[in-house]
Amino acid sequence: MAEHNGLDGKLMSIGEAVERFVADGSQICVGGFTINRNPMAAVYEIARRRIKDLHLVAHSNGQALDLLVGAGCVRRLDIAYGGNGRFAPTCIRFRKAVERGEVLVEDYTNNMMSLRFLAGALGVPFIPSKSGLGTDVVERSGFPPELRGEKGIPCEKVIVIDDPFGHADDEVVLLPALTPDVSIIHAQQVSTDGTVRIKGLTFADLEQCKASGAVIVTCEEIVPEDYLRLDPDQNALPPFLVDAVVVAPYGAHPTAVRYFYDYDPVHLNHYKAVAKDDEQWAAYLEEWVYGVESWDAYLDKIGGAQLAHIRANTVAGYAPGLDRR
Amino acid sequence: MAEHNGLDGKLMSIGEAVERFVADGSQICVGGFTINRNPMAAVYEIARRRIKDLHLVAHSNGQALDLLVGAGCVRRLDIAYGGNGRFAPTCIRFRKAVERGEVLVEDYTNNMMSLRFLAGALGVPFIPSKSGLGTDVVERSGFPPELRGEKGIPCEKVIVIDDPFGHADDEVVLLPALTPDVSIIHAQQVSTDGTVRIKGLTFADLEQCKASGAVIVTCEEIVPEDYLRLDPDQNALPPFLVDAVVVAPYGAHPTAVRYFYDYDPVHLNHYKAVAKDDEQWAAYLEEWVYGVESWDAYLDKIGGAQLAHIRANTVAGYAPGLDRR
Amino acid sequence: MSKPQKSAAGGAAAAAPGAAAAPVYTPREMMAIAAGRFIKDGDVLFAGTGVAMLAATVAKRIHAPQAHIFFETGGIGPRLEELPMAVADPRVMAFSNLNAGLVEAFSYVANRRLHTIAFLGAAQIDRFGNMNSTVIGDYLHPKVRFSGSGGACDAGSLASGFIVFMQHGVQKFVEKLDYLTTPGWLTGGDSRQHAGYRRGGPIAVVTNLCVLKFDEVTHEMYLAERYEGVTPEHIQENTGFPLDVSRATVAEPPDAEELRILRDEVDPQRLILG
Amino acid sequence: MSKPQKSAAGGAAAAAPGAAAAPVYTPREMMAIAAGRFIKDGDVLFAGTGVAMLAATVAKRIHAPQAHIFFETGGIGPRLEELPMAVADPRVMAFSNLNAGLVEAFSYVANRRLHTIAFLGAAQIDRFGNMNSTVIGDYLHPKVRFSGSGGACDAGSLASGFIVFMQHGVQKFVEKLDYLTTPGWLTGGDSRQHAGYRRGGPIAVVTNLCVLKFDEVTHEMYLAERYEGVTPEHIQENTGFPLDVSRATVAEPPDAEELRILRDEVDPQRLILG
Repeated sequence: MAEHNGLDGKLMSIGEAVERFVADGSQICVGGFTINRNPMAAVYEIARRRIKDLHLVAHSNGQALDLLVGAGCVRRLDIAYGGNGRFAPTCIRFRKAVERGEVLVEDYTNNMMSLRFLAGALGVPFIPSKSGLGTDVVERSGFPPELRGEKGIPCEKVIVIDDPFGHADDEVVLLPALTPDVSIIHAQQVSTDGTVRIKGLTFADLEQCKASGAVIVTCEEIVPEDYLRLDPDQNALPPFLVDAVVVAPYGAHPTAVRYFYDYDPVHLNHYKAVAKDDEQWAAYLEEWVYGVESWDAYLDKIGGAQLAHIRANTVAGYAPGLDRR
Repeated sequence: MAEHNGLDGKLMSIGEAVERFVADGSQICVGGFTINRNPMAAVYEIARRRIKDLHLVAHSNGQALDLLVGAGCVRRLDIAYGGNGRFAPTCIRFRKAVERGEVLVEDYTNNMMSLRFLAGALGVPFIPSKSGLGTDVVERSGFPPELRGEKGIPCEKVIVIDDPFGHADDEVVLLPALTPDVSIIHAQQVSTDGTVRIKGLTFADLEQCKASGAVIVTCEEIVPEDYLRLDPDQNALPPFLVDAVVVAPYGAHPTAVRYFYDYDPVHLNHYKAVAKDDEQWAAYLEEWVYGVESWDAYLDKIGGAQLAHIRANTVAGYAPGLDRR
Repeated sequence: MSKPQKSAAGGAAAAAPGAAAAPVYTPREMMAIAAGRFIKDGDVLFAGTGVAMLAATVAKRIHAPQAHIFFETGGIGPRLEELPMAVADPRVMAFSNLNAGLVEAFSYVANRRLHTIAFLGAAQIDRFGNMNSTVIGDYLHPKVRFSGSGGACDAGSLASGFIVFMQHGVQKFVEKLDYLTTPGWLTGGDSRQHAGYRRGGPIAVVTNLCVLKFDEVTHEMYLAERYEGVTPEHIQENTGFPLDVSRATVAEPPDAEELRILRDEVDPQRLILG
Repeated sequence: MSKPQKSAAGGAAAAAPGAAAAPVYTPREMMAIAAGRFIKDGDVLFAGTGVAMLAATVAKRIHAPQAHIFFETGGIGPRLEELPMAVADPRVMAFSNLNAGLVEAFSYVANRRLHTIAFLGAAQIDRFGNMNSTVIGDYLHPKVRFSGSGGACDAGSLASGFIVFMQHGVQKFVEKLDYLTTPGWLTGGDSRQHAGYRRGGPIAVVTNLCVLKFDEVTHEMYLAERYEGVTPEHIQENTGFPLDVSRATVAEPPDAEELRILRDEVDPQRLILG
């Protein structure tokens, strides 16, 4: 089989990738979880382009979620958790936006959202779950009835049925599949033929990509096809599921990427401080989003020393001893 | 966290493992697929002990399936495929047993069987599929009605419903979950704390183990806990899902184990030849099953030279140039 | 790194010295130790961040070495040489048994073979251990929005049982939840089973004042152990529904070894101990 | 390694020399080449063992370099430096794009974004391309038992389309299947869509005599291409139902380059070519 450059037509800048695959009103999902492997270079680009009315479908994509909501890009949200671990028990701009009625929220759980992505990946219209029976997660919907039937919004939030294989008291929650327009994930490596390798937890990234109509992968580095083919057990996505590949070193900052860098407590704490105040938040967006021309410029603003501090130890995969308070 | 020997009480001989976890009438499943990573040391042990009336639930576990059926251990069979690739388009003893009415067969498909294991692993009673609509796989059942309701046999083979989230012509096949009594798999490595590593395709091994009431893992070798913890992305099962660990070098012979050995065309062709004739088959069982005291004795009968021929090349993971006709 | 200066006595806000006996410890330390005592060897522990992580780690180092800690993100059995700041912290993927994803992690929560115990927190809890971590006020026009379920509803639904951490107060222990995020014993009695659950339910609520359990028949919350120096009256005053305090004993305080492990080995940076 | 000695002409049993033009080739070689021609660049190919593997590999080396081959076992995009003897052969996991499992592999078959083409065989096929690979005779008391579906029913249900390999004969091309394992066009017309399928269906049947396709409206099988030297009458005689032969052309025979790649690069051991 001849070697061929499988990245032909796929390798592009983050601007081009967002331009081509993310539009006002798109239903999108992002990879990662709270402070890990969020595709932040793509998220900042979406915010910079002031894309709006997104329907973000998320489990717990904390930092990406909060920036997209805080920048006013999101109108609808299927979500399990709007938090960022110890850095923000509730994501701050998310909280304000919901309290102000700026976003419509449909609450699910992490298991439900990952199963909804799985159903989309399997090509089935729904998937059963035993979570949430008798709770308001199942009983109450945040989306108004008039949205039902619109693209990307199921006719019911969930449907509770009696298990047709079971007995009395065997209720099951049916969760509607998710099939977003586009998934954006950040990976450690993409090969020259478009295969994706993720190290560490994959969260629901793989289910998301398989369920989506298009996939953008930002990555720390491009590596030779032969290198990833030497240990195919470690690879996460095949070339035929990847539409755009973007080289974005530190592209998940301020969230962590195993074996490359830890999360950045300095920036996360700064973010937390300014997010609490509307004026300071507007200034943050000017300074870090609209006023930054490129991801390189963003990294220059973070500064070399801080990137050195958070660099991952080769064996541990994070930055041992990093001051995380 | 103190180091502790997590294999205490789990490390045992194949005889002990089978004695403890496999009984007449058990519902069991085996790992691997056709000519790869079938847990043959365990299968020969089950045959040797003349365990009977097993309900084997399988996707395409060719070699293990055929030996268990051929040795008269199996009474009921949920199955997708009774074949062994180019070595046996239809498994020979399986074919004879079905034609003679010695086993009851419920036909599913590979996707259905792997999804049924997945449902069992997820802890949900069923899972939907778009496979098989309008086919006899969905329309016809091989199990008689009087078996319905017995342990391990669902009240219906499948149930076809209209997608409650969908429109007209949105039929969906609901597949009942599988929760076997025991799964037996063969892995390359188990660590001293009971973590399992599988190299190469995992088939449905992981879903099977998560769905089962007990798990036996036979393995090529035991390795230090610290070794498997250095790259946890490559590990397949956590210690808390493993009940018995058996060291069985070449324990999948005559099927292949990536990075250890290829399948054995000599033995598979011999098997194919003798399986066609009832007398020769009886002689095979005497010679290779009942007349063999231990797995070591089995390997001696195969012979050192043949094991050398099938040894896997370090890079390719199989035996390049092996005469496979 | 600040030294602990107050005993467990006196509740969340007050620091009234009530316990005469050494060693001195904070309410948060008492909570971690009290919760850790519920963990049995061999348990499979679904941990979040915060005090839950301390409880699980201390228990594993003291009396439950064969307990397994895992995270909803898919980190299974990490060494935790440093404390994670979130369940997706790269520290939950380092030197672990295996690294997986959410679907797999929740399959372990639900696994019928495993005794899975979850640690959860919430904004509100009711007398049957149902919890709210979604909103205060009207759901469609909330006064306060919280994070939402995350995996809490799932763990409450699927695990063998769960243990709750709460700061005591009438805003938190309420007669009626504003939103039922995580199923406890629902309306008590057999209602959880009739709703379709196969197992699980809250085992205990560990607060800065006391440990609460649930009656085996009615599944109503009652006071099981009050920390030394804390009165039943003080606990009732901080609880928004009537509490049976008749069965209460005084909790065993942390011993020196428990405190040493907690402070020196588990959280030397005092990331969670504060 | 035996040299090919007969042309494609004359059907499965006979080896009557009918084709005058060089190069000489076997029916099996013609089948592999004819099927490979249906593959478009960028297709995602669900391959079994046997002739399907040859067709896919030849196509990829000749006109569809960006086609991706994968196996139901989870081997995605292997280099295939040696031919696998089964879909679980360790050769499908060597130097692949990635190694997964069955659940993942079938999710690729079903993926709405991908143009997935499956290669299937069977014991029986009917005029609508439905197939039987389960039993001959009564299902509950079969005269002959075959392997069963494997992934065939799934590929027939979920893929964008499928191509069938068959040896021609009245026992195989039948009026009524003994068991419907794999859905083709069901009862023709729109019946496949009404049954709940979103896409897919048989594209062509490649036999040792000819290539058959399906009418776009009725979805009935018709003779599209007969191999050189094979008469329509011979094909009809070997088909158990009436066949529209009015649209038939003569198939382009394999050229020297196609045969060279097939014989020297793809199957030098003649494991499948025989």
